[in-house]
Amino acid sequence: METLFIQIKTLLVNAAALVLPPWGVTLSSMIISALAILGLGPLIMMYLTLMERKVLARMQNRIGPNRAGPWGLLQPLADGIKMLTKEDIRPSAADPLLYFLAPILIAVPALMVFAVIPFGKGMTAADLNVGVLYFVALSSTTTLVIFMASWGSRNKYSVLGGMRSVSQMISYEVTLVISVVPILMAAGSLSTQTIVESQSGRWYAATPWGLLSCMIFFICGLAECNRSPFDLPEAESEIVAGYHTEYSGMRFALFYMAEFMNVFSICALTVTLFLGGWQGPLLPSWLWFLIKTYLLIFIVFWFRGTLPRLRADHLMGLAWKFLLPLAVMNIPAAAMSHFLSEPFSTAVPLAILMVSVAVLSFFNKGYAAEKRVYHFTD
Amino acid sequence: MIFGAGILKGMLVTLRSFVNSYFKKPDQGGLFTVEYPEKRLVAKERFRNFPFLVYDEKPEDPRCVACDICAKECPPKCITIVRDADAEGRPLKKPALFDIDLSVCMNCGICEEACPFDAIFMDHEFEIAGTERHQSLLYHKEDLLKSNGYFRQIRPSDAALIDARRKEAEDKKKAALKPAAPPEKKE
Amino acid sequence: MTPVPESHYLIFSLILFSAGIFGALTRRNALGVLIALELMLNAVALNFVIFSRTAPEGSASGQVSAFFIIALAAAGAAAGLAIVLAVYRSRKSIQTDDTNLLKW
Amino acid sequence: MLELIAVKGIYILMVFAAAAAFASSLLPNLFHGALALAAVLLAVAGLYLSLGAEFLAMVQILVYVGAVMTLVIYAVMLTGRLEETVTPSGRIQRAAAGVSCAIFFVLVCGVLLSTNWPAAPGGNPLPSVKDLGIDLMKRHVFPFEVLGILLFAVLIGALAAARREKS
Repeated sequence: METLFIQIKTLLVNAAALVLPPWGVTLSSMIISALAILGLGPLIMMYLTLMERKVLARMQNRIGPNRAGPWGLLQPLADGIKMLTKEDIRPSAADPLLYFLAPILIAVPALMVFAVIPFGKGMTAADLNVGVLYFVALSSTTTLVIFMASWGSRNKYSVLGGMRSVSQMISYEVTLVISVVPILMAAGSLSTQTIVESQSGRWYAATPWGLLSCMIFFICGLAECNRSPFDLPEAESEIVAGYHTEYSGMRFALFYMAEFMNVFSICALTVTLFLGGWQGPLLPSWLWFLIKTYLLIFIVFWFRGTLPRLRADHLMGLAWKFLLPLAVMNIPAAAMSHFLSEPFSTAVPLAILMVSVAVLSFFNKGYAAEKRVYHFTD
Repeated sequence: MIFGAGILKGMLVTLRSFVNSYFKKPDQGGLFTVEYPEKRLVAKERFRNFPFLVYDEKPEDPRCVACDICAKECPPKCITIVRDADAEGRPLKKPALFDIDLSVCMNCGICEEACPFDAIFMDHEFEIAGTERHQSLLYHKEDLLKSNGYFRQIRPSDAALIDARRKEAEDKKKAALKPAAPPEKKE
Repeated sequence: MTPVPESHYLIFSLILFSAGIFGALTRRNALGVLIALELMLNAVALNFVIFSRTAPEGSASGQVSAFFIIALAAAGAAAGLAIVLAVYRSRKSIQTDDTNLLKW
Repeated sequence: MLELIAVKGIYILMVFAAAAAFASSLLPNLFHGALALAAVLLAVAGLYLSLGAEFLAMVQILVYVGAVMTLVIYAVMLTGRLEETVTPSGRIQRAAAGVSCAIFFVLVCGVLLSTNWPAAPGGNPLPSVKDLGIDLMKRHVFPFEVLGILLFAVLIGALAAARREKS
């Protein structure tokens, strides 16, 4: 079980070795990994849509999709067929090239980041030694594609959504990168596989600085993939659907797919960096990884089911005035824990972080909601 | 007063309803969805949808006497009645044609209230979708006629009341059969 | 590791640089000039990386210089865009021909 | 064989990047020009990878494509109207610029090809990310700090310049 997927791959590569020259075997090994990822992406997206609808429904005391197949398991397929057969509309004023390219290009980084995610022991498609940076760099290119989509479809709602999306992504990206720094310092590597291996003793989320880092990273990740409560770019009550207002059918499905794959990859990276990746007792490593990732995805949907959308100035305020200083303060805290011995290595970072949270909360008091007085209750 | 306490509180609410939806009964905060085509809620007795005609023994003799009161009272004017006549052309006390256009009917129940002969009542039937827009929703006498037994079944307490009243009137009529003028039913 | 000869890389970066010069000379839009400048800066950074592979100074220095160039380009872009926005706000145009006053 | 494919890939990347570079200078629509520049930057990041500079390639994508290009496009969208961001330039200006570019290209090309570049024997070993970090923090720490101050100054300067004056 442990090496199930690796064995399958070896089997395929060995089969290829019978007919192909040595260089072809290397190539086919790469292609098998790539195809696995390419197949995984849409599959993940399809079943995340179902999971989201189910979870949200249960939180609202509904049942959710249950018509197509048992427990609605065929619902994603039905949706896919619907999307495929829908009319493909192109606004006459749209920029043809940009409008055509944007949905394709948005899926590319979303799929490419899967290459560095360690799905299990030795199950990283490409164990780059700059893995984390690769992830962040590729997901940052999404902003350009969103610009292409919003500007290319010549719709004011698209442009508004694109502007919102980009300003939000830029703001949170800074915090996202800084929040990873303590982990990189502790692991001494940018490779995701090494980071997971360095957590064999203790998860980084089990340390005060790691926990804070994890929370900041997760919140910023949510904002990066425009998930609720940071879904201002797609705020349907204000700007229709944001940058994909003008898209329909399969093009829209590609945007949707990219969004869900981003959710998955952010959760997977959070697991990799902070929650011990595929480390875990008894069960096979890839199963542990998937369990942890899906728990985090559940939390994402849970947020969606609970929290209302942030106001634009609160969104920016949260990033720049609270999370960013906190992430910066986290770096010296993590360094302290590295250089101090045991009782202090937890206590001192904890003290630093608590003081900084208190100070930041004090300075951000203006954002706190006023205590409401309900005149006609009680 | 702790930072984010409100968020945690809200998260707990949704988590509770998520968990309850799997493990609790509807009255304890669980799912109260009834999956309609397979399961259905029992309709309340006074639930009213579209009207139907009642007959006592056989469909050829409906209670309806084609008095046209319901057709006149009907706010959207969806009832059409043509009185039947015998071979010599004398009018009979029963309808030759009784059509209700259910696409026009607004389920108000005024016909039921207006009928002095307890002949028209509101039905519980609501699944009347058809593949065609005009003819499938135009119900004729044959479609509308249902037995008193059916009426007792869907609205037992109303049926008991009405049956008792009718029986009383019948008895009175029988008792007064010797005097010349049969007493008309009042109200 | 790279079987592509260095000179090909160099000529490629020269092409980038020439394209950048052409853009900087012909664009009338201040942002267009900025885009061309970024192109030129990138060509230079590429040159540093190319030379870092063979130069006797050691390989890290070249990459670090390229790193500095990238950071400088980011700084330049940020400052330039702020200026462009300020100019646009006061003159309602970002044509370089229109910014002909030394003082506002 | 794999190496041959890789070499072909590098040349294709170069041709693509060169075409995109000219597009970014020539396209009348500034938005398209900016996107072409983004394509150039991505292709150059690919070339960095081919030269073994992985860290730099990632920084290039992160900083250039993710941040600088986004800023530029943001500015294009803010300053131009939605319909047209086209700005023509004079024919004579174009011709003069083209000629001077061509002359520059030919001259520098000649210099490039005729110079015998000093080379470390056998080429330098590829620096790891750790080497880069150590180099940055030891040998180049002064420029690094100056760069930090510069970025800080730019941050404040940009805020001050772009800020709307209260009226």
